[in-house]
Amino acid sequence: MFGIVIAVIARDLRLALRRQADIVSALFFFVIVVSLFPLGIGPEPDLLRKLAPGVLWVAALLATMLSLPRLFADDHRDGTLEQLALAPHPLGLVVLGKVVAHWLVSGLPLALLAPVLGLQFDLSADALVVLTGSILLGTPALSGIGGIGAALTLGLRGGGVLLSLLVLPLYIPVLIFGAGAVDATVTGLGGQAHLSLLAALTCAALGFAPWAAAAALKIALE
Amino acid sequence: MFGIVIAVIARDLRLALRRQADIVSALFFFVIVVSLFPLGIGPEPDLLRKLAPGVLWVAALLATMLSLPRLFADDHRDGTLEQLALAPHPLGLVVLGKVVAHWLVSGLPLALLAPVLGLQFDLSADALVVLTGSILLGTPALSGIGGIGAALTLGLRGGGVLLSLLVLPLYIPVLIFGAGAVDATVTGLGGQAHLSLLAALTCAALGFAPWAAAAALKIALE
Amino acid sequence: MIHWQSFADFLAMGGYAGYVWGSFGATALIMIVEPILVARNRRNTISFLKRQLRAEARAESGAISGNTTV
Amino acid sequence: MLEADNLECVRGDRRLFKGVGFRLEAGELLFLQGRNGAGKTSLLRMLIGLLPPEAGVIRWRGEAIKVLADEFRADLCYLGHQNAIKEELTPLENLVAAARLAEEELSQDDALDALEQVGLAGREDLACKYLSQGQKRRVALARLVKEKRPLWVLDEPFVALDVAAVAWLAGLIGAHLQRGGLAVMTTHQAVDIPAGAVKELRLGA
Amino acid sequence: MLEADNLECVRGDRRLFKGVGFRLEAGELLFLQGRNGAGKTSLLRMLIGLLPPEAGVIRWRGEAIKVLADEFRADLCYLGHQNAIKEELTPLENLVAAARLAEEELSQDDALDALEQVGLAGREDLACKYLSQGQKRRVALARLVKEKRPLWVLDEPFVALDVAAVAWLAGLIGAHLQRGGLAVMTTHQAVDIPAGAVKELRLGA
Amino acid sequence: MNDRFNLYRFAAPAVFYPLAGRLVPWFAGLAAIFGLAGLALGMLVAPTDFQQGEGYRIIFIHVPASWMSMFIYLVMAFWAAIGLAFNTRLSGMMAQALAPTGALMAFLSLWTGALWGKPMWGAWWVWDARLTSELILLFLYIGYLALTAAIDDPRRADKAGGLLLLVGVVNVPIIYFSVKWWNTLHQGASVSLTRSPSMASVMLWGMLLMALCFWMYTIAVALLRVRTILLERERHTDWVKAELTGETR
Ligand code: HEM
Ligand SMILES: Nc1ncnc2c1ncn2[C@@H]1O[C@H](COP(=O)(O)OP(=O)(O)OP(=O)(O)O)[C@@H](O)[C@H]1O
Ligand SMILES: Nc1ncnc2c1ncn2[C@@H]1O[C@H](COP(=O)(O)OP(=O)(O)OP(=O)(O)O)[C@@H](O)[C@H]1O
Ligand SMILES: [Mg+2]
Ligand SMILES: [Mg+2]
Repeated sequence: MFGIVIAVIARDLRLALRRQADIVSALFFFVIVVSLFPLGIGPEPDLLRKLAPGVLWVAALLATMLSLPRLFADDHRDGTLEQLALAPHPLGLVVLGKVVAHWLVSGLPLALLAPVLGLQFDLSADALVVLTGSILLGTPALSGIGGIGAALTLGLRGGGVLLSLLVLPLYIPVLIFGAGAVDATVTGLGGQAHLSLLAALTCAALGFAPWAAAAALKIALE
Repeated sequence: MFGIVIAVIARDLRLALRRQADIVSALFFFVIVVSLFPLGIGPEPDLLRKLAPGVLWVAALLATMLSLPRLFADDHRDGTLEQLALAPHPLGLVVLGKVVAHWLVSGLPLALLAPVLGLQFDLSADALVVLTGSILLGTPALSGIGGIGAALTLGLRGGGVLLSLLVLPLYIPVLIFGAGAVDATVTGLGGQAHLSLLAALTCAALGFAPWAAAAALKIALE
Repeated sequence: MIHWQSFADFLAMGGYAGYVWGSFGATALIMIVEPILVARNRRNTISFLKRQLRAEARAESGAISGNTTV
Repeated sequence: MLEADNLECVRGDRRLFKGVGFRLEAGELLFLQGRNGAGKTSLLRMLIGLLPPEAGVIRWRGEAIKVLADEFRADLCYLGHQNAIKEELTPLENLVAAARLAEEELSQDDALDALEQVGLAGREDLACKYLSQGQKRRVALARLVKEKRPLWVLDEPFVALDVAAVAWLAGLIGAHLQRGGLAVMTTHQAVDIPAGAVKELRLGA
Repeated sequence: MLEADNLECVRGDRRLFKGVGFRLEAGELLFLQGRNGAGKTSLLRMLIGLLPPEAGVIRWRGEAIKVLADEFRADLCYLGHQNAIKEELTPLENLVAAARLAEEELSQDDALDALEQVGLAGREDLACKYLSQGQKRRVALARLVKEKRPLWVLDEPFVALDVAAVAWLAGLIGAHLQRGGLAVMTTHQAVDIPAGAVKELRLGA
Repeated sequence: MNDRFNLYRFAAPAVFYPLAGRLVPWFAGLAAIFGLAGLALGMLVAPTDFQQGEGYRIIFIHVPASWMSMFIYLVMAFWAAIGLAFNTRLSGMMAQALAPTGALMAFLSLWTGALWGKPMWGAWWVWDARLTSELILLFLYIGYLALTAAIDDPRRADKAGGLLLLVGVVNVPIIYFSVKWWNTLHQGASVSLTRSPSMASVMLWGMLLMALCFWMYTIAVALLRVRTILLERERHTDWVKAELTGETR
């Protein structure tokens, strides 16, 4: 049953490694967006410290989102998606595999990079730990919800922009809890509560999203 | 000579109108990204007012950038680009037409929408005027520079992310002068100087970018 | 029964005129413009469909037979 | 084995066909014909269950394919307009990955053998994006070499192939039929499939 | 008129061909042959100036096409693997826009007439994305109907066309040759072009 | 074809079209009546609020618009669920017909809220949970409109849009309960079924009448719109041809 999930993950990871440029570019996008803010806003450290959680999280969210259009588009264009839909197992499992693979090449590296960028904003060690934890916990939900959007906009012209339009509103809760966790740590309230809500969101998203996305894919393939 | 520029603009505008959803979506992307920041950062009006120029400009920049991958990609995929390259006139003029059309459907609406969003951040009337002006002046440069990036990444997998990687660093001057103009107005220094620099940037970009992009396109078509 | 002393009073809304009339005005505007747009869209659609129907009828009666005239 | 009853297809607001039906037994080939736009591709997509028909029903071994779902798809091999190969992967990797996703066994040796048969020996390790139009098509076709599933559905399989490759593919389909397989196929080229009973179905006026 | 001398083509690290040359006069058709991957598409892209040859030179009316540039392209009509049509536009709009971008005159009537000739009457106003594979190809081919430029370069123009359309296109190319035009073409299908002198060039061992 | 079930019979476009046509004037009339009554009560009769002065009168639009914006989304999600489960043609069209009005209601809620917030809270906009979630609702409406506009095949548009509606519907309870779940600046519910209303009864009646007006207005506009959509989508059926060649209204 879960053999297929593993197979999909393995294939997608191999493809991602074959074009490493993608992973690297998403990371650099993250770095650049985060670095743009001090440029646009000016260098006051107090101000920057206040901004840090929000800016880092918004950038993480945009970086995840940018790679979403290609979650299914490549497979759709070259006909692989049809073959996947015709394989003798539930399409939801295939989607689950693709979502996990997407997280492994987008969310995970972001989480590893975030503390380094956090240093730029003069965050405390505590806050950096919570930042990493919140991104680790939150990004799977981003990949999952994003999967629904990617499936809904599959094959539509201008899909990229439309996709962000659909997906960003749904990302807002993740953003609020994620940035909230860091913020609470910075102000000394403790990010525990926010982090558990984030974990709950992620579980819900991973349980539900693959099936919704699979339904959307079937519609797109008609 | 310029007949071809007009023809390209007319065709691209017609295509854009045929899929209005694109224009609208880019605008709403702008709105949503701008709205994300207060969510991530928290609602203090003083803080928000300081952020406003930076956030609005970064969002405008991202919104322009998101629609860039499709500047040439559609034409490339369906073979129209080859035909354009084979037409008996300099390819640079064709690119100029496409850049202008891109600005008309992306930069111009952004400039019109920006003041409304500025209200959310409690900006003064003066600052709103300068904000609109700076976006009007700066976005053609974004379209032009973006054209080079779009041409360079044409046909590459993961082009979208790679494109942002190439283009964002080049956008930084526009961002600095654009946000600087608004900032200077907010702090009472007057944004005149920044705005003239912005205008100079735009002229340079529009004169130079089409030819660079045309050269990149020829390489992509080999 | 009626709460206001004068019409001017009513218009002034106790100093909140801009806010109150801004709200009611926007609502009135939307509730008038939306039906007009819907009705216009309906008229356009109907005339477009009629034109198409006539064109189809002409095509059928005309000499052009089928789409296979390669 | 494969039966279609009274199928109707509507695309957009155009009815492409209605009342289409056929019955295909083991060892038979259904050759779908019709001019451009007659609805051949649409009919094939109905047969494989991707496009729900407006009316009518399709049965496999006597049961509706909608009910069979996974079970039907386990018996089906489809090859569409598109090649379903990844341009970044080599032909060899493509073959192996496709087999794993379809939950089939395919050893490295078998895959290499299949590639040799389609005339790609020496190019197993070149990323597919460097192959020519026809070579890409051949990679897609290599999947058929070791294919044991009974029902093949092929949409214009001969497109972009040179004369030698066309003859080879015709032979492969013939062998499949002789093993008792079924096939449904469209093509605008004149190709004759050696052996096997060929039924024809012509769509459109 | 069109001459190629000692052309050499290297893709990646493979030399596809070398020492290829030919000479084509008004009214002649060059029929490029070769198995899949022989380098036909690559050669065509050299002829139209999109792919610089590794060695050798191509001349049009005696001058190198690299020097002629715009002037050469004004005489050239190329039709590639891809259709170069916009899916959002209708066939009619596509034809008119293509003509404008090539800086040619094409009246609405002429365009409608061309579409009727390729059998798309009644579908002039349907966005191209709703057309079938073959119908899309026909829209692309409609450009040729009113085409007066002397040199046509066609890469597998018959792909996806049904029998009637193949015959029609062959006739069109024949007429072009009789008017004194030149054409370079590849195809894997057996098609015979009525009238006109056909030269053959076979690539690859 | 489904004469056995009454519901199905009305769901048949040919039956529903003229029915909708007959109902539109009635709902429009009711909307006008309720609206005039509500305005009379709310604007002329109701007394000044002791805290907010006359500014509170915005409530007579703000609350009905806010309610409608949530309710319309719920109704669209309901139609979407029906459409996806039973593959009925009409349900997708109903959702399509409601969406623009829903988006306008969400916009009105935001607009009137902003105009209310400036005098009461001193800011056009604050980022609290209710306001934010209402803004998300507007984005969801626009997302639905953009998605269905981007897909050309209407049946595919219906299905994809329906799926989006079902995913987005979680936002509605969040809007409604946000004032309870989070500590917000925005006022909590003052009308509830279990508690007796904490408002003066004239104000309450004015508000309820205005709510009814908005309700009737929405139904009238949606019916008008669905009639156009019906004609467009069913243009190849005989009944539409008859409708077009015969008298049309
Ligand atoms: C843009 C800003 C605002 C938005 C998006 C908004 C949104 C909403 C929503 C969705 C409701 C209906 C939910 C419910 O009935 O529980 C509502 C009700 C209400 N709002 Fe607002 N609101 C805004 C600003 C304001 C302001 C500034 C005030 C007054 C100071 C206000 C006062 C009320 C009142 C009194 C109700 C009725 C609550 C009830 O009786 O149930 N709102 N608002
Ligand atoms: N949304 C739509 N609106 C209107 N017509 C449509 C729509 N989608 C498809 N069609 C029509 O359906 C037909 C497509 O059929 P299909 O692709 O099955 O043809 P085909 O027989 O495979 O043709 P070919 O030989 O060219 O591949 C075309 O005539 C096309 O115009
Ligand atoms: N970057 C590259 N590295 C290695 N080989 C390449 C590269 N690019 C192209 N090739 C080779 O060049 C040939 C492509 O030639 P071309 O596309 O011209 O073939 P063709 O004759 O048109 O074939 P077909 O009939 O299949 O269309 C193939 O053999 C392909 O493997
Ligand atoms: Mg087909
Ligand atoms: Mg080729």
